[in-house]
Amino acid sequence: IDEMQTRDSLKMYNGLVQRCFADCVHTFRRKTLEKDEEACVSRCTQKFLKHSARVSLRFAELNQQQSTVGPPQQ
Amino acid sequence: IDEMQTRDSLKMYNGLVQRCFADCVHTFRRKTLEKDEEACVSRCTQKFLKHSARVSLRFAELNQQQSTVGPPQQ
Amino acid sequence: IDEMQTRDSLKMYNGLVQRCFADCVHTFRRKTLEKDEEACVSRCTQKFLKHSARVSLRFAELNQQQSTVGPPQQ
Amino acid sequence: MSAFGPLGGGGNGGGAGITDAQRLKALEMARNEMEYRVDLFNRLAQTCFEKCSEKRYKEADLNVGETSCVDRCSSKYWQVVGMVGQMLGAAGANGNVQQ
Amino acid sequence: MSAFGPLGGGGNGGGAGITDAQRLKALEMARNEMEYRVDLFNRLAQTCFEKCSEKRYKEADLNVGETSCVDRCSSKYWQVVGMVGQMLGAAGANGNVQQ
Amino acid sequence: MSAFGPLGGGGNGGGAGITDAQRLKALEMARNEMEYRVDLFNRLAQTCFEKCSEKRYKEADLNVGETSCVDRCSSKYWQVVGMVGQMLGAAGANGNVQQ
Repeated sequence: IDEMQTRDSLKMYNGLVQRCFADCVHTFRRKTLEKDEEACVSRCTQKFLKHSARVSLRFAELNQQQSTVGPPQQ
Repeated sequence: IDEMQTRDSLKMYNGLVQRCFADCVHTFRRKTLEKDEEACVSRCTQKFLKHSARVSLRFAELNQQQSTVGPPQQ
Repeated sequence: IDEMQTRDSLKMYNGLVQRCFADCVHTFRRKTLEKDEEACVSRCTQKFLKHSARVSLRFAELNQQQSTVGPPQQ
Repeated sequence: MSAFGPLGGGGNGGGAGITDAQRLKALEMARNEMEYRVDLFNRLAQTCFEKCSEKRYKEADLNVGETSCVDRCSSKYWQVVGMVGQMLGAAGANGNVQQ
Repeated sequence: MSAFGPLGGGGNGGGAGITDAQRLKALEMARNEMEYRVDLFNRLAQTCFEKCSEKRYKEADLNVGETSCVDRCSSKYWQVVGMVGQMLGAAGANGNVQQ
Repeated sequence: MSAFGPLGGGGNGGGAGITDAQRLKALEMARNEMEYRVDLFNRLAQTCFEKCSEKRYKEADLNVGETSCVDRCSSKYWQVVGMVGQMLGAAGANGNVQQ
Protein backbone atom coordinates (compact mmCIF):
# COMPACT_ATOMS: atom_id res chain seq x y z
CA ILE A 1 0.00 0.00 0.00
CA ASP A 2 2.86 2.37 0.78
CA GLU A 3 4.32 1.59 -2.59
CA MET A 4 0.98 2.42 -4.17
CA GLN A 5 0.95 5.86 -2.61
CA THR A 6 4.42 6.47 -3.94
CA ARG A 7 3.26 5.33 -7.34
CA ASP A 8 0.26 7.61 -7.28
CA SER A 9 2.35 10.59 -6.29
CA LEU A 10 4.62 9.84 -9.21
CA LYS A 11 1.63 9.73 -11.51
CA MET A 12 0.47 13.09 -10.19
CA TYR A 13 3.98 14.44 -10.66
CA ASN A 14 4.07 13.32 -14.29
CA GLY A 15 0.58 14.69 -14.88
CA LEU A 16 1.54 18.05 -13.43
CA VAL A 17 4.64 18.29 -15.61
CA GLN A 18 2.65 17.42 -18.72
CA ARG A 19 -0.10 19.93 -18.01
CA CYS A 20 2.15 22.86 -17.19
CA PHE A 21 4.43 22.09 -20.11
CA ALA A 22 1.49 21.91 -22.53
CA ASP A 23 -0.03 25.15 -21.23
CA CYS A 24 3.19 27.17 -20.93
CA VAL A 25 5.67 26.07 -23.61
CA HIS A 26 4.90 27.07 -27.17
CA THR A 27 8.17 27.90 -28.90
CA PHE A 28 10.94 25.59 -30.01
CA ARG A 29 13.64 27.91 -31.21
CA ARG A 30 16.04 27.00 -28.41
CA LYS A 31 16.59 23.94 -26.32
CA THR A 32 16.13 25.70 -22.99
CA LEU A 33 13.04 27.45 -21.66
CA GLU A 34 12.45 31.12 -22.44
CA LYS A 35 12.24 33.36 -19.37
CA ASP A 36 8.47 33.80 -19.63
CA GLU A 37 7.91 30.09 -20.17
CA GLU A 38 9.90 29.35 -17.05
CA ALA A 39 7.88 31.83 -15.00
CA CYS A 40 4.65 30.38 -16.37
CA VAL A 41 5.67 26.82 -15.46
CA SER A 42 6.54 28.00 -11.97
CA ARG A 43 3.16 29.72 -11.41
CA CYS A 44 1.30 26.82 -12.98
CA THR A 45 2.97 24.33 -10.66
CA GLN A 46 2.30 26.38 -7.54
CA LYS A 47 -1.29 26.95 -8.55
CA PHE A 48 -1.88 23.30 -9.25
CA LEU A 49 -0.41 22.28 -5.90
CA LYS A 50 -2.64 24.73 -4.07
CA HIS A 51 -5.59 23.57 -6.10
CA SER A 52 -4.86 19.92 -5.27
CA ALA A 53 -4.51 20.70 -1.59
CA ARG A 54 -7.90 22.41 -1.62
CA VAL A 55 -9.56 19.55 -3.51
CA SER A 56 -7.93 17.17 -1.08
CA LEU A 57 -9.62 18.92 1.88
CA ARG A 58 -13.01 18.87 0.16
CA PHE A 59 -12.51 15.27 -0.87
CA ALA A 60 -11.86 14.23 2.70
CA GLU A 61 -14.96 16.04 3.94
CA LEU A 62 -17.20 14.61 1.26
CA ASN A 63 -15.76 11.18 1.86
CA GLN A 64 -16.62 11.43 5.56
CA GLN A 65 -20.03 12.93 5.10
CA GLN A 66 -21.37 10.37 2.75
CA SER A 67 -19.46 7.19 3.24
CA THR A 68 -22.14 5.27 1.35
CA VAL A 69 -20.98 6.49 -2.04
CA GLY A 70 -18.78 3.77 -3.28
CA PRO A 71 -18.02 1.83 -6.35
CA PRO A 72 -21.08 0.35 -8.02
CA GLN A 73 -21.92 -3.19 -6.97
CA GLN A 74 -20.87 -5.84 -9.44
CA ILE B 1 -8.49 -11.97 -12.78
CA ASP B 2 -11.82 -11.33 -11.06
CA GLU B 3 -10.22 -8.48 -9.23
CA MET B 4 -9.03 -7.10 -12.52
CA GLN B 5 -12.53 -7.04 -13.94
CA THR B 6 -13.70 -5.16 -10.88
CA ARG B 7 -10.86 -2.76 -11.32
CA ASP B 8 -11.67 -2.18 -14.94
CA SER B 9 -15.32 -1.55 -14.19
CA LEU B 10 -14.24 1.01 -11.64
CA LYS B 11 -12.07 2.68 -14.23
CA MET B 12 -14.99 2.79 -16.64
CA TYR B 13 -17.16 4.20 -13.87
CA ASN B 14 -14.69 6.98 -13.15
CA GLY B 15 -14.28 7.70 -16.85
CA LEU B 16 -18.02 7.95 -17.32
CA VAL B 17 -18.40 10.36 -14.40
CA GLN B 18 -15.59 12.54 -15.72
CA ARG B 19 -16.97 12.67 -19.26
CA CYS B 20 -20.56 13.44 -18.33
CA PHE B 21 -19.48 16.01 -15.76
CA ALA B 22 -17.19 17.75 -18.25
CA ASP B 23 -19.87 17.81 -20.96
CA CYS B 24 -22.84 18.77 -18.76
CA VAL B 25 -21.66 20.98 -15.89
CA HIS B 26 -20.63 24.52 -16.74
CA THR B 27 -21.75 26.80 -13.94
CA PHE B 28 -20.38 27.10 -10.45
CA ARG B 29 -22.74 29.49 -8.75
CA ARG B 30 -24.11 26.86 -6.37
CA LYS B 31 -22.71 23.74 -4.83
CA THR B 32 -25.44 21.47 -6.12
CA LEU B 33 -26.34 20.64 -9.73
CA GLU B 34 -28.78 22.86 -11.59
CA LYS B 35 -31.89 21.04 -12.83
CA ASP B 36 -30.78 21.04 -16.47
CA GLU B 37 -27.29 19.88 -15.55
CA GLU B 38 -28.75 16.99 -13.63
CA ALA B 39 -30.98 15.99 -16.55
CA CYS B 40 -28.01 16.23 -18.92
CA VAL B 41 -25.86 13.99 -16.69
CA SER B 42 -28.68 11.47 -16.56
CA ARG B 43 -29.10 11.33 -20.34
CA CYS B 44 -25.35 11.29 -20.89
CA THR B 45 -24.94 8.32 -18.56
CA GLN B 46 -27.75 6.34 -20.16
CA LYS B 47 -26.47 7.09 -23.61
CA PHE B 48 -22.93 6.08 -22.74
CA LEU B 49 -24.11 2.79 -21.21
CA LYS B 50 -26.13 1.96 -24.32
CA HIS B 51 -23.19 2.95 -26.47
CA SER B 52 -20.84 0.73 -24.48
CA ALA B 53 -23.23 -2.21 -24.69
CA ARG B 54 -23.38 -1.82 -28.46
CA VAL B 55 -19.60 -1.55 -28.80
CA SER B 56 -19.31 -4.57 -26.57
CA LEU B 57 -21.41 -6.65 -28.97
CA ARG B 58 -19.39 -5.52 -31.98
CA PHE B 59 -16.16 -6.08 -30.09
CA ALA B 60 -17.12 -9.67 -29.32
CA GLU B 61 -18.01 -10.33 -32.97
CA LEU B 62 -14.84 -8.80 -34.32
CA ASN B 63 -12.80 -10.66 -31.72
CA GLN B 64 -14.31 -13.94 -32.86
CA GLN B 65 -14.09 -13.25 -36.55
CA GLN B 66 -10.46 -12.41 -36.63
CA SER B 67 -8.75 -14.01 -33.70
CA THR B 68 -5.39 -13.45 -35.33
CA VAL B 69 -5.32 -9.77 -34.47
CA GLY B 70 -3.33 -9.58 -31.33
CA PRO B 71 -0.67 -7.57 -29.70
CA PRO B 72 2.42 -7.05 -31.84
CA GLN B 73 5.15 -9.59 -31.38
CA GLN B 74 8.04 -8.40 -29.29
CA ILE C 1 10.04 -6.65 -15.30
CA ASP C 2 9.94 -8.28 -18.72
CA GLU C 3 6.20 -8.52 -18.42
CA MET C 4 6.08 -4.84 -17.60
CA GLN C 5 7.92 -3.96 -20.78
CA THR C 6 5.46 -6.02 -22.76
CA ARG C 7 2.62 -4.27 -21.01
CA ASP C 8 4.05 -0.87 -21.75
CA SER C 9 4.53 -1.69 -25.40
CA LEU C 10 0.92 -2.77 -25.54
CA LYS C 11 -0.13 0.52 -24.00
CA MET C 12 1.91 2.40 -26.58
CA TYR C 13 0.34 0.26 -29.32
CA ASN C 14 -3.17 1.10 -28.13
CA GLY C 15 -2.29 4.76 -27.78
CA LEU C 16 -0.90 4.86 -31.30
CA VAL C 17 -4.02 3.26 -32.75
CA GLN C 18 -6.25 5.70 -30.90
CA ARG C 19 -4.31 8.75 -31.98
CA CYS C 20 -4.02 7.86 -35.64
CA PHE C 21 -7.65 6.79 -35.78
CA ALA C 22 -8.83 10.03 -34.17
CA ASP C 23 -6.70 12.16 -36.48
CA CYS C 24 -7.35 10.28 -39.74
CA VAL C 25 -10.86 8.79 -39.68
CA HIS C 26 -13.77 11.21 -40.02
CA THR C 27 -16.45 9.55 -42.10
CA PHE C 28 -18.76 6.71 -41.18
CA ARG C 29 -20.59 5.95 -44.38
CA ARG C 30 -18.99 2.53 -44.80
CA LYS C 31 -17.63 -0.02 -42.42
CA THR C 32 -14.19 -0.16 -44.01
CA LEU C 33 -11.60 2.61 -44.28
CA GLU C 34 -11.69 4.96 -47.26
CA LYS C 35 -8.50 4.93 -49.37
CA ASP C 36 -7.32 8.31 -48.09
CA GLU C 37 -8.05 7.38 -44.48
CA GLU C 38 -5.99 4.23 -44.89
CA ALA C 39 -3.06 6.17 -46.35
CA CYS C 40 -3.31 8.72 -43.55
CA VAL C 41 -3.26 6.01 -40.86
CA SER C 42 -0.22 4.48 -42.51
CA ARG C 43 1.73 7.75 -42.62
CA CYS C 44 0.63 8.65 -39.10
CA THR C 45 1.88 5.32 -37.74
CA GLN C 46 5.23 5.58 -39.48
CA LYS C 47 5.68 9.14 -38.35
CA PHE C 48 4.83 8.33 -34.77
CA LEU C 49 7.26 5.42 -34.71
CA LYS C 50 10.07 7.60 -36.04
CA HIS C 51 9.14 10.29 -33.58
CA SER C 52 9.22 7.82 -30.69
CA ALA C 53 12.58 6.47 -31.77
CA ARG C 54 13.98 9.99 -31.82
CA VAL C 55 12.53 10.86 -28.41
CA SER C 56 13.91 7.59 -27.13
CA LEU C 57 17.45 8.60 -28.15
CA ARG C 58 17.10 12.02 -26.53
CA PHE C 59 15.56 10.48 -23.44
CA ALA C 60 18.49 8.12 -23.02
CA GLU C 61 20.98 11.00 -23.38
CA LEU C 62 19.18 13.24 -20.94
CA ASN C 63 18.81 10.36 -18.52
CA GLN C 64 22.55 9.77 -18.61
CA GLN C 65 23.55 13.39 -18.43
CA GLN C 66 21.59 14.28 -15.39
CA SER C 67 20.96 11.19 -13.39
CA THR C 68 19.99 13.26 -10.38
CA VAL C 69 16.57 14.10 -11.74
CA GLY C 70 14.31 11.61 -10.13
CA PRO C 71 10.96 11.31 -8.56
CA PRO C 72 10.32 13.81 -5.77
CA GLN C 73 11.18 12.60 -2.32
CA GLN C 74 8.19 11.55 -0.26
CA MET D 1 -2.17 13.07 -0.32
CA SER D 2 -3.41 12.35 3.15
CA ALA D 3 -6.96 12.79 1.86
CA PHE D 4 -7.29 9.11 1.07
CA GLY D 5 -6.88 8.20 4.69
CA PRO D 6 -5.86 4.90 6.12
CA LEU D 7 -7.40 1.95 4.38
CA GLY D 8 -8.06 0.01 7.52
CA GLY D 9 -5.00 -1.98 6.68
CA GLY D 10 -6.39 -5.31 7.84
CA GLY D 11 -5.01 -8.41 6.27
CA ASN D 12 -1.60 -7.00 5.54
CA GLY D 13 -0.30 -7.91 8.93
CA GLY D 14 0.22 -11.41 7.69
CA GLY D 15 -1.18 -13.39 10.60
CA ALA D 16 -0.76 -17.09 11.17
CA GLY D 17 -2.58 -19.60 9.03
CA ILE D 18 -3.09 -17.36 6.02
CA THR D 19 -1.88 -18.78 2.75
CA ASP D 20 0.13 -16.83 0.24
CA ALA D 21 -2.77 -16.94 -2.19
CA GLN D 22 -5.11 -15.39 0.35
CA ARG D 23 -2.66 -12.70 1.18
CA LEU D 24 -2.18 -11.94 -2.50
CA LYS D 25 -5.92 -11.73 -2.98
CA ALA D 26 -6.45 -9.41 -0.03
CA LEU D 27 -3.66 -7.21 -1.32
CA GLU D 28 -5.25 -7.14 -4.74
CA MET D 29 -8.61 -6.09 -3.30
CA ALA D 30 -7.15 -3.31 -1.18
CA ARG D 31 -5.25 -2.22 -4.23
CA ASN D 32 -8.42 -1.98 -6.31
CA GLU D 33 -10.24 0.05 -3.69
CA MET D 34 -7.24 2.32 -3.36
CA GLU D 35 -6.76 2.71 -7.11
CA TYR D 36 -10.40 3.57 -7.50
CA ARG D 37 -10.19 6.35 -4.93
CA VAL D 38 -6.93 7.73 -6.25
CA ASP D 39 -8.23 7.67 -9.81
CA LEU D 40 -11.41 9.44 -8.68
CA PHE D 41 -9.39 12.08 -6.84
CA ASN D 42 -7.10 12.67 -9.79
CA ARG D 43 -9.95 13.03 -12.25
CA LEU D 44 -11.84 15.36 -9.94
CA ALA D 45 -8.72 17.49 -9.43
CA GLN D 46 -7.94 17.64 -13.14
CA THR D 47 -11.49 18.34 -14.23
CA CYS D 48 -12.04 21.11 -11.70
CA PHE D 49 -8.64 22.63 -12.48
CA GLU D 50 -9.75 22.87 -16.10
CA LYS D 51 -13.13 24.29 -15.18
CA CYS D 52 -11.89 26.80 -12.60
CA SER D 53 -8.37 28.02 -13.43
CA GLU D 54 -7.63 30.57 -16.09
CA LYS D 55 -4.99 29.18 -18.41
CA ARG D 56 -2.69 32.20 -18.43
CA TYR D 57 -1.39 31.47 -14.96
CA LYS D 58 -0.90 35.15 -14.22
CA GLU D 59 -0.65 34.45 -10.50
CA ALA D 60 0.69 31.55 -8.47
CA ASP D 61 -2.16 31.76 -5.97
CA LEU D 62 -5.79 30.79 -6.25
CA ASN D 63 -7.86 33.96 -6.23
CA VAL D 64 -11.19 34.23 -4.42
CA GLY D 65 -13.25 33.31 -7.46
CA GLU D 66 -11.12 30.27 -8.21
CA THR D 67 -11.25 29.10 -4.61
CA SER D 68 -15.02 29.15 -4.39
CA CYS D 69 -15.21 27.59 -7.85
CA VAL D 70 -13.04 24.69 -6.66
CA ASP D 71 -15.28 24.12 -3.65
CA ARG D 72 -18.47 24.10 -5.68
CA CYS D 73 -16.93 22.06 -8.46
CA SER D 74 -15.78 19.37 -6.00
CA SER D 75 -19.20 19.25 -4.45
CA LYS D 76 -20.99 18.95 -7.79
CA TYR D 77 -18.56 16.33 -8.98
CA TRP D 78 -19.28 14.30 -5.90
CA GLN D 79 -22.98 14.58 -6.61
CA VAL D 80 -22.43 13.21 -10.12
CA VAL D 81 -20.42 10.30 -8.68
CA GLY D 82 -23.45 9.45 -6.56
CA MET D 83 -25.92 9.80 -9.44
CA VAL D 84 -23.95 7.67 -11.85
CA GLY D 85 -23.35 5.09 -9.13
CA GLN D 86 -27.08 4.79 -8.55
CA MET D 87 -27.82 4.51 -12.26
CA LEU D 88 -25.18 1.82 -12.69
CA GLY D 89 -26.56 -0.04 -9.70
CA ALA D 90 -30.05 0.11 -11.20
CA ALA D 91 -28.78 -1.04 -14.61
CA GLY D 92 -26.93 -3.92 -12.96
CA ALA D 93 -30.00 -4.92 -10.97
CA ASN D 94 -32.09 -5.11 -14.13
CA GLY D 95 -29.78 -7.71 -15.51
CA ASN D 96 -28.01 -5.88 -18.26
CA VAL D 97 -27.95 -2.83 -20.43
CA GLN D 98 -27.61 -4.61 -23.76
CA GLN D 99 -30.14 -2.65 -25.78
CA MET E 1 -18.23 -6.29 -19.85
CA SER E 2 -18.85 -9.82 -20.97
CA ALA E 3 -17.25 -8.98 -24.30
CA PHE E 4 -13.82 -9.94 -23.06
CA GLY E 5 -14.89 -13.48 -22.51
CA PRO E 6 -13.25 -16.02 -20.29
CA LEU E 7 -9.52 -16.00 -20.49
CA GLY E 8 -9.22 -19.71 -20.51
CA GLY E 9 -8.10 -19.45 -16.95
CA GLY E 10 -5.32 -22.01 -17.22
CA GLY E 11 -2.53 -21.81 -14.74
CA ASN E 12 -4.56 -20.25 -11.99
CA GLY E 13 -5.66 -23.59 -10.71
CA GLY E 14 -2.38 -23.90 -8.90
CA GLY E 15 -1.51 -27.50 -9.72
CA ALA E 16 1.16 -29.54 -8.01
CA GLY E 17 4.81 -28.85 -8.66
CA ILE E 18 4.40 -25.25 -9.74
CA THR E 19 6.53 -22.79 -7.87
CA ASP E 20 5.24 -19.51 -6.54
CA ALA E 21 7.43 -17.66 -9.00
CA GLN E 22 5.89 -19.52 -11.91
CA ARG E 23 2.41 -18.88 -10.69
CA LEU E 24 3.20 -15.18 -10.27
CA LYS E 25 4.58 -15.07 -13.78
CA ALA E 26 1.56 -16.77 -15.31
CA LEU E 27 -0.70 -14.40 -13.44
CA GLU E 28 1.29 -11.46 -14.70
CA MET E 29 1.01 -12.65 -18.29
CA ALA E 30 -2.72 -13.21 -18.11
CA ARG E 31 -2.97 -9.80 -16.56
CA ASN E 32 -1.11 -8.18 -19.44
CA GLU E 33 -3.29 -9.86 -22.05
CA MET E 34 -6.38 -8.83 -20.14
CA GLU E 35 -5.22 -5.27 -19.61
CA TYR E 36 -4.43 -4.96 -23.27
CA ARG E 37 -7.92 -6.03 -24.29
CA VAL E 38 -9.66 -3.89 -21.72
CA ASP E 39 -7.58 -0.88 -22.66
CA LEU E 40 -8.36 -1.48 -26.33
CA PHE E 41 -12.06 -1.77 -25.59
CA ASN E 42 -12.10 1.39 -23.50
CA ARG E 43 -10.27 3.42 -26.10
CA LEU E 44 -12.51 2.15 -28.89
CA ALA E 45 -15.62 2.95 -26.85
CA GLN E 46 -14.39 6.44 -25.94
CA THR E 47 -13.18 7.31 -29.42
CA CYS E 48 -16.36 6.17 -31.13
CA PHE E 49 -18.51 7.92 -28.52
CA GLU E 50 -16.70 11.14 -29.39
CA LYS E 51 -17.02 10.54 -33.12
CA CYS E 52 -20.67 9.45 -33.09
CA SER E 53 -22.59 11.12 -30.26
CA GLU E 54 -23.80 14.68 -30.36
CA LYS E 55 -22.61 16.45 -27.25
CA ARG E 56 -25.91 18.04 -26.25
CA TYR E 57 -27.31 14.75 -25.02
CA LYS E 58 -30.83 15.72 -25.99
CA GLU E 59 -31.99 12.13 -25.73
CA ALA E 60 -31.00 9.22 -23.53
CA ASP E 61 -31.21 6.74 -26.41
CA LEU E 62 -28.97 6.16 -29.38
CA ASN E 63 -30.84 7.29 -32.49
CA VAL E 64 -30.64 5.41 -35.79
CA GLY E 65 -27.79 7.51 -37.12
CA GLU E 66 -25.75 7.10 -33.97
CA THR E 67 -26.33 3.37 -33.89
CA SER E 68 -25.07 2.76 -37.41
CA CYS E 69 -22.20 5.17 -36.77
CA VAL E 70 -21.13 3.10 -33.74
CA ASP E 71 -21.18 -0.09 -35.80
CA ARG E 72 -19.09 1.37 -38.60
CA CYS E 73 -16.77 3.13 -36.23
CA SER E 74 -16.08 -0.08 -34.31
CA SER E 75 -15.40 -1.93 -37.51
CA LYS E 76 -13.03 0.74 -38.84
CA TYR E 77 -11.25 0.96 -35.50
CA TRP E 78 -10.68 -2.77 -35.61
CA GLN E 79 -9.24 -2.43 -39.09
CA VAL E 80 -6.77 0.18 -37.84
CA VAL E 81 -5.76 -2.13 -34.98
CA GLY E 82 -4.89 -4.74 -37.59
CA MET E 83 -3.00 -2.30 -39.82
CA VAL E 84 -0.91 -0.85 -37.03
CA GLY E 85 -0.22 -4.33 -35.68
CA GLN E 86 1.15 -5.39 -39.04
CA MET E 87 3.28 -2.29 -39.36
CA LEU E 88 4.70 -2.75 -35.89
CA GLY E 89 5.40 -6.39 -36.65
CA ALA E 90 7.25 -5.37 -39.81
CA ALA E 91 9.22 -2.69 -37.95
CA GLY E 92 10.13 -5.21 -35.26
CA ALA E 93 11.22 -7.76 -37.84
CA ASN E 94 13.56 -5.26 -39.46
CA GLY E 95 15.42 -4.92 -36.24
CA ASN E 96 14.51 -1.45 -35.15
CA VAL E 97 12.97 1.82 -36.16
CA GLN E 98 15.74 4.05 -34.92
CA GLN E 99 15.99 6.40 -37.87
CA MET F 1 12.16 1.01 -25.83
CA SER F 2 15.77 0.51 -24.92
CA ALA F 3 15.84 4.04 -23.57
CA PHE F 4 14.83 2.91 -20.12
CA GLY F 5 17.95 0.85 -19.77
CA PRO F 6 18.54 -1.95 -17.37
CA LEU F 7 17.14 -1.31 -13.96
CA GLY F 8 20.11 -2.65 -12.16
CA GLY F 9 18.04 -5.69 -11.50
CA GLY F 10 19.19 -6.16 -7.93
CA GLY F 11 16.92 -8.06 -5.63
CA ASN F 12 15.21 -10.04 -8.34
CA GLY F 13 17.82 -12.70 -8.25
CA GLY F 14 16.09 -14.25 -5.30
CA GLY F 15 19.08 -14.98 -3.10
CA ALA F 16 19.05 -17.18 -0.04
CA GLY F 17 17.29 -16.07 3.10
CA ILE F 18 14.95 -13.58 1.48
CA THR F 19 11.32 -14.02 2.36
CA ASP F 20 8.51 -13.94 -0.13
CA ALA F 21 7.24 -10.71 1.36
CA GLN F 22 10.59 -9.03 0.85
CA ARG F 23 10.81 -10.25 -2.68
CA LEU F 24 7.29 -8.96 -3.37
CA LYS F 25 8.21 -5.60 -1.91
CA ALA F 26 11.38 -5.28 -3.95
CA LEU F 27 9.45 -6.20 -7.06
CA GLU F 28 6.85 -3.58 -6.24
CA MET F 29 9.49 -0.90 -5.81
CA ALA F 30 11.24 -1.71 -9.05
CA ARG F 31 7.86 -1.69 -10.69
CA ASN F 32 7.10 1.80 -9.40
CA GLU F 33 10.41 3.17 -10.61
CA MET F 34 9.87 1.54 -13.96
CA GLU F 35 6.29 2.71 -14.29
CA TYR F 36 7.35 6.22 -13.45
CA ARG F 37 9.96 6.26 -16.20
CA VAL F 38 7.70 4.67 -18.78
CA ASP F 39 4.88 7.05 -17.94
CA LEU F 40 7.28 10.00 -18.21
CA PHE F 41 8.55 8.78 -21.57
CA ASN F 42 5.05 8.25 -22.93
CA ARG F 43 3.86 11.68 -21.84
CA LEU F 44 6.95 13.36 -23.26
CA ALA F 45 6.52 11.52 -26.56
CA GLN F 46 2.82 12.35 -26.81
CA THR F 47 3.20 15.97 -25.80
CA CYS F 48 6.05 16.64 -28.20
CA PHE F 49 4.25 14.81 -31.00
CA GLU F 50 1.35 17.19 -30.51
CA LYS F 51 3.60 20.24 -30.35
CA CYS F 52 5.81 19.31 -33.31
CA SER F 53 3.91 17.26 -35.90
CA GLU F 54 1.48 18.75 -38.33
CA LYS F 55 -1.79 16.87 -38.09
CA ARG F 56 -2.32 16.30 -41.81
CA TYR F 57 0.33 13.60 -41.95
CA LYS F 58 1.26 14.49 -45.52
CA GLU F 59 4.52 12.58 -45.22
CA ALA F 60 5.56 9.44 -43.35
CA ASP F 61 8.94 10.94 -42.43
CA LEU F 62 9.91 13.60 -39.96
CA ASN F 63 11.05 16.65 -41.91
CA VAL F 64 13.98 18.81 -40.80
CA GLY F 65 11.81 21.24 -38.89
CA GLU F 66 9.99 18.48 -37.04
CA THR F 67 13.22 16.73 -36.16
CA SER F 68 14.81 19.78 -34.57
CA CYS F 69 11.52 20.57 -32.87
CA VAL F 70 11.48 17.11 -31.29
CA ASP F 71 15.02 17.54 -30.00
CA ARG F 72 14.30 20.93 -28.45
CA CYS F 73 10.94 19.85 -27.12
CA SER F 74 12.48 16.82 -25.37
CA SER F 75 15.15 18.98 -23.86
CA LYS F 76 12.70 21.59 -22.61
CA TYR F 77 10.40 18.92 -21.24
CA TRP F 78 13.29 17.50 -19.29
CA GLN F 79 14.01 20.92 -17.87
CA VAL F 80 10.42 21.21 -16.67
CA VAL F 81 10.68 17.77 -15.03
CA GLY F 82 13.65 19.09 -13.07
CA MET F 83 11.93 22.36 -12.13
CA VAL F 84 8.74 20.73 -10.92
CA GLY F 85 10.74 18.11 -9.04
CA GLN F 86 12.60 20.83 -7.18
CA MET F 87 9.42 22.69 -6.38
CA LEU F 88 7.74 19.54 -5.09
CA GLY F 89 10.81 18.75 -3.02
CA ALA F 90 10.68 22.24 -1.51
CA ALA F 91 6.95 21.96 -0.81
CA GLY F 92 7.49 18.58 0.82
CA ALA F 93 10.33 19.91 2.95
CA ASN F 94 8.16 22.73 4.26
CA GLY F 95 5.76 20.22 5.67
CA ASN F 96 2.75 20.59 3.44
CA VAL F 97 1.05 22.67 0.82
CA GLN F 98 -2.36 22.82 2.44
CA GLN F 99 -3.14 26.48 2.02
